[in-house]
Amino acid sequence: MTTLLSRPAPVAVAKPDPAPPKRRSRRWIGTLATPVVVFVFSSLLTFGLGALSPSNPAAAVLGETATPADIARMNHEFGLDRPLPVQYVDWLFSALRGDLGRSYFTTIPVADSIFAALPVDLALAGLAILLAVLIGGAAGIGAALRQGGRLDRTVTAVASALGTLPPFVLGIGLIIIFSVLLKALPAGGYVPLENGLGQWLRFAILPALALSLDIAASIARQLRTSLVGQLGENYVTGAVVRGLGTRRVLFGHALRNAIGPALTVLGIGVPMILGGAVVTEKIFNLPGLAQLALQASGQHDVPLIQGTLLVTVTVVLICNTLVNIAVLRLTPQGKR
Amino acid sequence: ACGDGTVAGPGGTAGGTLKWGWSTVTSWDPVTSSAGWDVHLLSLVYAGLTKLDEKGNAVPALATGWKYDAAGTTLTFTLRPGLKFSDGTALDATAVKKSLERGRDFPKSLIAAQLANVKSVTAPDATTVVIGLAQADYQIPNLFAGKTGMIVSPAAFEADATALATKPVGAGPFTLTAYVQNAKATLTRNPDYWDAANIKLGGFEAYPLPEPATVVAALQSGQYDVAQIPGSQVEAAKAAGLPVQVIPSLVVAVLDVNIAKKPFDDPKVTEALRYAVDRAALLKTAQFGHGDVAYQPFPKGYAGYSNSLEGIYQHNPDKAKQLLAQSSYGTSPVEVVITTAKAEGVPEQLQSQLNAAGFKATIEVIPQAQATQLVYVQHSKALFVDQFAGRDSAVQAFQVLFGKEGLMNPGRQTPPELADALAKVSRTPLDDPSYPSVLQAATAVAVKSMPNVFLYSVPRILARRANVSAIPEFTAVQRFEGVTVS
Amino acid sequence: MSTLTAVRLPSARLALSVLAVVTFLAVAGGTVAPHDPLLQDPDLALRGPSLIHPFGTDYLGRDVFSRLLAGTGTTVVAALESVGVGLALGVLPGLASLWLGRTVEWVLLRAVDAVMTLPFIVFAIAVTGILGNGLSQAMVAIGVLFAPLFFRVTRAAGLSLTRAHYVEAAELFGASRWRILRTHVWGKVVPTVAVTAAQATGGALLAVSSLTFLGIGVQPPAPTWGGVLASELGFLSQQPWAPVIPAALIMVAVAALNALADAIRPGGAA
Amino acid sequence: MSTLLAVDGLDVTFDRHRVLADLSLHVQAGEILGIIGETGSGKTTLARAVVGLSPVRAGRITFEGTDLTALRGKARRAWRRAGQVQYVFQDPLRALDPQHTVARIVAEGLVVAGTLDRAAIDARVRAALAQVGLDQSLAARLPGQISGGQRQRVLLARAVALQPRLLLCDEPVSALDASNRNHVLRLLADLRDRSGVTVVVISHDLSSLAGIADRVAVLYGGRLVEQGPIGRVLSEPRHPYTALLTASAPSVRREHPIPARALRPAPDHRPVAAFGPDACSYASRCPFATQACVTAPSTAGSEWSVACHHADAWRSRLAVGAMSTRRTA
Amino acid sequence: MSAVLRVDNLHVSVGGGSGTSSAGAAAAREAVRDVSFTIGRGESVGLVGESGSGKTLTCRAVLGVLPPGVAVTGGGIHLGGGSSGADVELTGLDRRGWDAVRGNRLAAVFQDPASYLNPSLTVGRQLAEQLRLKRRLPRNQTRAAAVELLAAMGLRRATAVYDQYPHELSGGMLQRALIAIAVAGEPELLVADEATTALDAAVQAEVLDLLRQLREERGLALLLVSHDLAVVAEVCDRVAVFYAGEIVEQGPTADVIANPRHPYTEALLRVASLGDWRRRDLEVIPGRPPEPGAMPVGCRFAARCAHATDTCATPVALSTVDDRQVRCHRAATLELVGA
Ligand SMILES: Nc1ncnc2c1ncn2[C@@H]1O[C@H](COP(=O)(O)OP(=O)(O)OP(=O)(O)O)[C@@H](O)[C@H]1O
Ligand SMILES: Nc1ncnc2c1ncn2[C@@H]1O[C@H](COP(=O)(O)OP(=O)(O)OP(=O)(O)O)[C@@H](O)[C@H]1O
Ligand SMILES: [Mg+2]
Ligand SMILES: [Mg+2]
Repeated sequence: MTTLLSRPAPVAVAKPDPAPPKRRSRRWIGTLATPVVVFVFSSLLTFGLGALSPSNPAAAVLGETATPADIARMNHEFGLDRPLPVQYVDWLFSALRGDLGRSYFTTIPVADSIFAALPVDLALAGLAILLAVLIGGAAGIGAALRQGGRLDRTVTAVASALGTLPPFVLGIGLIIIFSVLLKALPAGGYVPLENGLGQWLRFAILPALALSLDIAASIARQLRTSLVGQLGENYVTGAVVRGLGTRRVLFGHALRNAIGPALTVLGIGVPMILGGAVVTEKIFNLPGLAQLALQASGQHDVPLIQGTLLVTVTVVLICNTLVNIAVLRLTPQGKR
Repeated sequence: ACGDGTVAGPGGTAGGTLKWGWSTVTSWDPVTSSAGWDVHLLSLVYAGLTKLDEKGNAVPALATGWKYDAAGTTLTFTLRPGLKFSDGTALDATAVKKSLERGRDFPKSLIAAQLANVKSVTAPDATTVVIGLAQADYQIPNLFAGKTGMIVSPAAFEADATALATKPVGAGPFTLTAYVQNAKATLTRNPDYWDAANIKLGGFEAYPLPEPATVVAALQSGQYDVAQIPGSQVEAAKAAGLPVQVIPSLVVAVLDVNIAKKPFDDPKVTEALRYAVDRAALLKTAQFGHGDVAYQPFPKGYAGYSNSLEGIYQHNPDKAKQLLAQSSYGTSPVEVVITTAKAEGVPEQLQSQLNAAGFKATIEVIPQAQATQLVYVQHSKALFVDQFAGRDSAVQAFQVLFGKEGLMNPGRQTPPELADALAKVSRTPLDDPSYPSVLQAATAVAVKSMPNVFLYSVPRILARRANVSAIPEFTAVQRFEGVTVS
Repeated sequence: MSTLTAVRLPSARLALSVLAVVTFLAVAGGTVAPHDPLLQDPDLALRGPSLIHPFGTDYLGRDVFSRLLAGTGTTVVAALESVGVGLALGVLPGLASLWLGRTVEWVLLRAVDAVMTLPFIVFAIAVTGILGNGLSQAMVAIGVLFAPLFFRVTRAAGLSLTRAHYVEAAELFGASRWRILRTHVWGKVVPTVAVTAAQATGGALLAVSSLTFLGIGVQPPAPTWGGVLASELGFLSQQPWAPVIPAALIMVAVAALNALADAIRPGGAA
Repeated sequence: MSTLLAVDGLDVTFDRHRVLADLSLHVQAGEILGIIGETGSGKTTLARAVVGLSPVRAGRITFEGTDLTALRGKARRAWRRAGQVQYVFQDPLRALDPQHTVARIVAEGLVVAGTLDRAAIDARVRAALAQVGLDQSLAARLPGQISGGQRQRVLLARAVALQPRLLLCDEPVSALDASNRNHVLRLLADLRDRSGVTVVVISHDLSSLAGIADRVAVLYGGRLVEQGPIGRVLSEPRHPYTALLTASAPSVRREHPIPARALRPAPDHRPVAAFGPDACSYASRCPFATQACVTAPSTAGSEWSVACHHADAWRSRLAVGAMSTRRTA
Repeated sequence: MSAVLRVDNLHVSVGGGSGTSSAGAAAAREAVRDVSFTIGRGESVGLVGESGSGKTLTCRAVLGVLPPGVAVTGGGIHLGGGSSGADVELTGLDRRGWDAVRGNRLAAVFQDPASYLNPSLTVGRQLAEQLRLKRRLPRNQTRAAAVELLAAMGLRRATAVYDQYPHELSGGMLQRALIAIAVAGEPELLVADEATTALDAAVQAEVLDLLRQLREERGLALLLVSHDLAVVAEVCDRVAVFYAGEIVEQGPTADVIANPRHPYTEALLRVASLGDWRRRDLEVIPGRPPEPGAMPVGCRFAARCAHATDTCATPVALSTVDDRQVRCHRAATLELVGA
C-alpha cells in the first residue's frame, strides 16, 4: 500500500507492480523463518540417528562390572527409559538452553567439549572462506576476463584438477611442500587467536588452505561461468557503449549480478568446509570439532555425536542464512 | 615457539615448556579414567604415596617410607610433612584416607577391584596412614604407584566429583591450567610438588598421538618437542636429525583367546595357535623391528621375566597343522574370526599366517569402544588382537591377564596351579630374596597353562628435538624428572 | 547438444576409454592381477617398482599393482552404491515436488534443506559411529547426502519445464501428465541427472577414499584404492613416491567422470 | 454468420491483479478477427483464457454451445484432443521442444488424439507443412536449426494439422521483418479462404492487419474499448485510444487526419478526477476524460461497438491548433 | 555541413574461428561489404533492410562492440571533429580511447530496452552514474539533474521512475529512460538500432517523436535502424537501403520513397506499412536473401528480382547520381513505382 500511496493517487497503474510490498516482506520472512524449520528437521534427523543406535550406552560405559541393575540405573540417569518423543523434546529444549548432555564416557558436559573446540573450527572456517573467496574470486574473474586465453585455460585446468584430489592428499601435499621442503610453516598444531594474529596465522594458514582450495576451485568455476554469462548480457554491452570503462562495467555491473551463484556455492561450501575439517584436523592435529566427532564416533558416544552434529548444523544454517540475506540484498526484488 | 616464559618457583629452577605429542585422557579423575594410557598424563597432576623407579621398583614419593607388619596384612605409610594439593588444601593422612576410600567405594569407580583387598584405611596422625588388608599382599606399594594410588583432593571431590573429569586437583609435578578434550592439555609447574627441585620444566603441553605420516615434520617444525612415533618413522626421524629413544616398556602385544568359544574350546586348537604365529614377522611389520619377540607378559630385565620361556613357541606352521589335525576338526581348515579394532597391519598378517597353518581366518573390525563391551564384558569374541599396557604391580598384571575376573581372560577360567602360584607371589615380600624366582615360576605356569598368546614387546619410541634433554627411561609410567628444554 | 554427438568430442572419448578400463577392472580386477592381491611376503615389504612388482610392494610385501586392480571393484561398487541411494532418494522426490502440490513441495524442500546442512564426512562418521562401521553404512550415509543434489537438479530441470510453453502446448492437445513427463520432461531431466550422477560418482570416489583414510568403512585386507593410498601415506618416509600411484588413479578416474559430465552436459561442453 | 466463440463478462485475476475486467467478445464463424491494444492490455491473457490457460474468475466462454470454462479433468482433455480450437503461442522458440524434430512437433497433437495411424499422421504432417509453405526437407530439423520466420510457421503447422475450427494466433508476426510478416499474415488469410478456419490474430501492426482481417477488437487496460469492421474502425475510430493507435501507426506516406500528438495527454496532463478501478480504463491517460469517466462506460452498438462516454463528442474537443500542426519534414 | 560520422568502405566479417558452425568455420565470411555513408551534424540517417542484411553489424562496428568472432576487416569509421572534440578514427582505437568517445560523443539505444539496463540497479542509479562520469556532475547534484533529464524525456512521475528497477517499468518508459542515459553525456550522435520495434504503435510513435525532438532541440545526429521503411520515413532525412550486407540505394528519404531506383527498395516499399486501412492482398518479397559466405558474384538481389537479366550476374558497383547512390545495373532504365 505504501508504494501506491506515494504516487499520485489517481493514476492507474498500467503494469502491475511486480513485487507488491506484501510479497517482498514475505520473501524476507521466508528467508528468516526457513532456517528455523530446517533446524527442527535437522535436529530430528540428528536425534533420530542417536535413537537408532543399537549399542546400549550404559553397558558400554559400565564395562566389565556391569550388572542389569547397574545398567537400568544408568539408563535412568541418562533418561533413556523415557519415551522417544519426550526424550527428543527434552534434548532439543536443553540444547537450546546450551545443555547438550554429558558424554557417556567422560561425563564431561558435551557443550563444554564442543565450545572448547568450536572456536578453532570457526576461526579456521572463517579463514578458509576468506581464502576461498579471495583465491576463487580472483581466479574466476581473471578467467572470465581472459575467456579462452591462457589464464582461463590454466584456471580451468587447475580447478578441475583440485576437484579430483582427495582432500587428505592435498593436506599432506601442503605439509610436504611448506613444512618439509621449504620449512616455512609448522606442519600442524594450533595456537588460538588470542595469542596474536601472526602466530595464529602461521598455524592456521596451511589447514585453511587445504580446506579452501576445493571451494575456491568451485567458486572460480562458478564465477567464471556466470561472469562469462553476464558479460554476454546486453546490459554489459549497454554499459560499454555508454563508455563506463572496463573496471566500472566489471565491478559496478557485471560482477554484482554474477556473484549470486558463486555465493550459493559458498553456502554449499560451508558444510563442505566443516565436513572436510575432519580429515584436515586429523592431518594437522587441530583441536577441532571434527576430531571430537571422530573420537566420539569411535566410542559410540551418542550425546557427543549428536551434539557435534547439531552444533555443526547450526553453524551451517547461520552461514547459509547470511548467504541468503546477501543474495536477497543483491537482487532487486528483495530491496526496499 | 618454545621457551616462552621461564618460571622460577621455590624449590628449584624451571625451564621452558615441553610439547608432548602422545595422548590425552578419557578423564582427569583417576577413579573414573577408563584407559590404561591415561596414567601417563594423570601422573603429571597427581602424585601417589609411592612411585616406580626406572626398573619398576616402588620407591618413596608422598610417603617417605612404609612398613609391613609380620603377617603382611597391615601396612603403615609415613607421609612427608607440609604437603599441599594444588588447590591449597593440606595433603595429610586424612586426605589420603578419604582419597583411597573413594577409589574403593565410589559407585562409578573403575579401580574398585584393585582396592578390594584393602579392608581399612586409618589416619592415626597427620603423617601416618595405616592400610588394613584382608589378605597378605606385598604388592601394595607397587599398586599405589599407579592410577590406583593417586591422591585426589577431598575438598575437590566432595564439592563436585564430576568436575574432576576436566579440573583435576592433585599434588603432582604440574597443575592443569587449560584443557580441550582430545586436543590439548596445558599444564604449569607446581612449585609445591614434593620433588619440585627435580622438575626443570616450567610448563607442559600434551597433545594427542600425531599422524605417522606427518609426525616427523611436526617435530621438525616445532609443533612438538617430544612425540611418540611408530617404528616405521624411526629412520625418518633419525635422518631428520632428531634424537630417538627406544624405551623398553611393560606394553606387550597379545592375543586374547576365549577358550569357552569355538574353536578354542578344543585345547589342540589353542595349542596350534601358539605355533601358527610368526612373532618375528609380526614384530617386523608392526614395529619395524623395534622391540622383542615375546612369549610372556614381562619384558627382559623385569623381575617376572622367565628365561626358561624363551623361544618356547617358535613359529612352526607344520606343528600347528599337525596339532589341528589331531583336534576334533580333523584336517579340514579350522574357521576362526580375528576380532580387532583396526584391521590394518598385524591382524592382516595374522590372518595370512593362520591360513598358512591350517586355519581359515577372517577379520572382523569393531570400534575400540565396543571392544571393551564385546570382548571384556560379554566375552563374545573368540580371538581378539590386543595390547597389554602392563601394571605397576606384577600380581595386578597377572590378575588382569589370567585372573578369573581378568579383563583379558575372556574364557574366565584359571587353572588351580596358577592360582596357587599367584597366591604365593602375593605372600612374598618384595625384598624377599626369593621373590624373583617365585614370580618367574608363576609366569612360567601362566604362559604354559593359559591360552593368551604373547606376540612382541612394544617399546615406547620417543623422538625429540635436539633442544630437549634425554628423556628418562621408565618402563611403567613415563616421568620427566630432570628433563629440560632449552 | 545430444548425448550422442557429445561422444565425438576428444575429451569425452578419452574419458569414456578411461571409464571403460575402470569398468573392466571393476568386473575382472582380481583375475587379471599378476599376483594374489592378498599374498604377503614381509621380507619383501616396501620395495620399489621392479619388473615383477611394477608399482612396488606394500608394508606386508603385497603387490601394489595387483591390489589396485583388485580394489577397483570394491571402490567402484561403493561409489555407485552411494550414487544409487542418492538417485533413488533424490530424483523421484524431485519430480514429486513439482507435481504433487504445494504441501508436499514445502515439506520436501525443507527436508532437503535440512539434509544439506549436514557436513559430509562428519555425518558419515556419525552414522558409522552409531549404526556400526561398514562400507555399506558409510556409503548409504554419503548417498543420503547426495540426495539433495539430485533432488535440486531434477527439480531445477523440471521446474523450467513446468513453465515451458511447449509443455503447455502438449496440455492443450489433451496429453496426459504421464505422456508429458515421458515426451517432454524425461528427455531433459535425464541428461542433467546423468551429468550429476557422473560428477557425484567422482565425488563418491573421493568420499570413499577420505573415509578409508580415516579408517571408516574399509575391511582390510580387502584392497580399495583409498585404502591403498591411506596405508601408503603411513610409509611416506620410506617410499615418498608410493602414494602418488593410487592418488593418480583416483584423480584420473574422477577427472574422467568430470570430463564425461562436462561433455554430456546439456547446453554444450564449453 | 453464426457466433462460433462467445466470451461473456470475462474476468481474469492474477494475484489480486485484475488483468481482464468484464470483457465480452463474440467471434463469428469464418471471420478473421484482429485484436490490438497496448502491451500488457490483456491480449494474451484473453487468448489463453479461451483455451483454458488463464485463471478465469468470472464469466463464460462458449464454443458452439459448449461452456469451456466448465470443462474439467477428463472432459477437458477429451475436448482438447478433438482439436477444435488451437492456440498459437506468442514466442515460437519457447513453444517448441528443442529436442523434437519439426515433424514430431507438428505430429504431436495428432499422436495425442490417437485417432489416426502412423501413415495417416505422416500424411497430415506433410500436408500441414505444405499448407504453411514449409519445405518438406525441414521436417527432420530441430527448432534451433531453422529461422525465426520458419519457426513461426512450424507453430502454425502444428495447429493447422489438427484441422481446427478456430485458430488463435498470438502476435505471430511481431518478431518478423516486413516481408515475412506479410507472408505469415497472408497464410492466415489463405487458410481461412481455403479451409474456412475462423482466425483470431493478435498484432501490433495495424496496417497489415487491416489487409486481411474482417473485424478488429481494441483492448485497453483489460477492457474492450472498441470493436467492429476493421476498415471502418481504423479509418474513423470512435474511441480516443483507437484513434491514437491509428494516428501513431508509422507510414511511408506522411499523412494522418489527426496528428498523434493531439490525441496524447499533454506532458503536464493532470487527470480531472481520481479514477479508481471501476473507472473507464483509459480515463487516466485520456485527454478528453471528464468527471463522467469515473464509471466504466457501457458498450454501445452491436456490429460496431465502443466503450466511451464521449464517443461522439471527443472529436469536437480536439484543439484546433493541434489539427493544423503538421510535422516539419 | 560538417560530418559527425563518416563510414568509408566498411567491411565486417563473421566466423573468424570462434566455432559458430562446425564446417568451414575457419573461412571468414563477409557480412558487411563496402558500406559508406555520412551523417552530418543534427542530421538523421536511416538504415533499412530485411533481417540479416547487416544493419546491426554496421551499428556495432560504429560503436566498437562487435560480438566475439566478428571483426572490421576493411575501411574506416571516422568521428568528425567540431565543437566538442578532435577528429577520431574509430577503427583501431584502444580501450581508453573508446571510453572517452562512448557516452561523450556517441551513444546508442537498442531493441530490447529492458535487457540493456542492469536489472539489479535502479534506473536512477544508472543514469546518475552516467551523469557523474560523463558530465562530471558532483554527487549531490546528480539526482536533481537525473530527474530533470527523465522528465525531459517525457517520463511522467520522473522522481518515482528514478527509484524504480528496470523490471518495474513498461517497455516505452524503459526506452525513454535508456534514451535519457544515452544523451546524459550530451553526445553528438545517437545510434538507435530497432529502438522502437518491440513497442506497440502508440508508444513507438511517442518514442519516435522524442527522437525527433532531441534532434531539433539538441542538434543530435541520429543513425536509426529499422526493417520497416515506414519507421525510417517518419524520422530520417536520408536513408540507406541494405541488402545482403551491401548498401543498394542511398538518398534523401522523401526522394527514395517517392522514386525508388533499386528494385529492392521498390519491394520494401510494397511490404512497408502504408498508413491506410484498406483490405488488400499483402505483398511479399519472394525468396530469401543469400547467406554470408554464399554470396553471388553479381548483383546480390538478382535471384529475387523481377527485373533481373543476364547482366545482373556480373559484379555491380555503387553509382552516384546527384545525391542518390544506387547499386543496380539497370537503375537508369527501370521504371519503378514509389509510394
Ligand atoms: N501469469 C501471470 N501472473 C501474473 N500476472 C500476469 C500473468 N500473465 C500476465 N500477467 C499480467 O497481466 C497483464 C496482461 O498481460 P498479457 O500478456 O495478457 O498482455 P498482452 O496484451 O498480451 O501484452 P503483450 O503485447 O506484451 O503481449 C500484464 O500486466 C501482465 O503483467
Ligand atoms: N555473432 C555473429 N556471428 C556470426 N554471424 C553473425 C553474428 N552476428 C550477425 N551475424 C550474421 O551477420 C549477418 C548480418 O547480421 P545483422 O545482425 O547485422 O543483421 P540485421 O540487418 O541487423 O538483421 P535484423 O533485422 O534481424 O536485426 C547475418 O547474416 C547474421 O547471421
Ligand atoms: Mg501478449
Ligand atoms: Mg539487427
